[in-house]
Amino acid sequence: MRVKVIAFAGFREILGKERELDVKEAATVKELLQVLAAGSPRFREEAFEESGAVRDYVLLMVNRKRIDPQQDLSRALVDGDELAVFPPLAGG
Amino acid sequence: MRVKVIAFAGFREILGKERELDVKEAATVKELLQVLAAGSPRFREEAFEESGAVRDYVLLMVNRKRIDPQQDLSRALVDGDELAVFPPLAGG
Amino acid sequence: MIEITDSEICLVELIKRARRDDAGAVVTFLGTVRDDEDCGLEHLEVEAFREAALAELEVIRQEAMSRFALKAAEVVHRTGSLAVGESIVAIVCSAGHREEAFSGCRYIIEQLKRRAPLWKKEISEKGERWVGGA
Amino acid sequence: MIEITDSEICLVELIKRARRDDAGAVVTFLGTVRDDEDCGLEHLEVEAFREAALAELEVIRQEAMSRFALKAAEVVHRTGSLAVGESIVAIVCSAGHREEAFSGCRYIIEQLKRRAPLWKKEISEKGERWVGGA
Repeated sequence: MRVKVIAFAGFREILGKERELDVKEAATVKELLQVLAAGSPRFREEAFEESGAVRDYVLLMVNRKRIDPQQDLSRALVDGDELAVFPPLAGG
Repeated sequence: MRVKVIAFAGFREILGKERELDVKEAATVKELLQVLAAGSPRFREEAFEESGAVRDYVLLMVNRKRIDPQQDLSRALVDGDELAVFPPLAGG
Repeated sequence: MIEITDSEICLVELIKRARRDDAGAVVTFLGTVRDDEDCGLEHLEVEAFREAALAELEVIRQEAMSRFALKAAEVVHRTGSLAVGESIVAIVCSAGHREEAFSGCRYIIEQLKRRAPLWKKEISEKGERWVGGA
Repeated sequence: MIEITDSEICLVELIKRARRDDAGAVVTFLGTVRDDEDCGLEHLEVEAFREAALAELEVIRQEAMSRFALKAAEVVHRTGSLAVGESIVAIVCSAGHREEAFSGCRYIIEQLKRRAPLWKKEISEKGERWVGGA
């Protein structure tokens, strides 16, 4: 199936603004992040801890709804989903 | 001696904006207000209680400094002083 | 800077004066002539004890500058006859960060209302009335 | 109204849109590009997840409108390359009285900072740095 990945700020500089990827049926959010990491050592370093856990620092939206990085990484994606990957918001 | 009286808002409508008055040497603030009341029943009604006390409602400045209507009414004026008479500030 | 004026307030000009390269926040308060639905306000007359008001506003401005570490504070108050929707008072405060800019602007308008010798008279269908006054 | 734009923010236009005859108070927040003395900031790049930011800002705007009984609330955020002194964000809230207008404006900027997908990159003599980001 085909999903879209869009990235912002520091992650855009690493991954590019937008790309479409073919992934296996029902791939999870975490599996999609691992696919991205496999293609970019820089992204792997920024987004994953040594242990393989996704860093707290990474914020995610699926179809423009925030997902909880502690709970929803195992969420299965469907064809046409859009994953947004970005660092913390600008804050102060 | 000669003093100046300036009035604002409702009191300006009653007393006029500005006038000079000849009063006796060392007249007090209260005596000056009584002189004004003697010349204007309307002012007497607005500024004095039945008892002859100056209403709380009346705000006063001598030479652009606020004076306390409870304590400073017995203050003696000197030649050239300016008394400002006005109602409560616009507030809210 | 403090101004009391019969002319229309130019907010853009005030903001321009308050901007600083080291200020990241500019907060503006604009008080306008309001017609509450049931009042039928026709216009507002604003009167000032000009010299005393200028002096008091300058004191308030200085207090705000030092209490909230403002970079700039500009205050303009209208006098004369104002129509519904016109600006009565404009206050612009700039500061390094938004916390101070908001607090400074709020401080100035609250103190102005409490301390500055200014009066308003509402002229409506129902007649005339001094706000907070005789 | 919510806008995210590459063009310079026109505050006068926003204020005009926020004015109401039954609003006595208009409070404006302007966030500007600040150069702290020792930073030598050259410019700022602002990036938005545009669709998500517009949606989130509209939610925040609606929250503020109902919580503080605002008459109007206008929000514009810049994107792109900004020089020192330029406006990054402008928020204008009008209300019957100043308490609500101040609270509404403050609420919107605080929530915007917390919730809107927007990022800033500082480009200074010392190099580049994402504010709150990678």
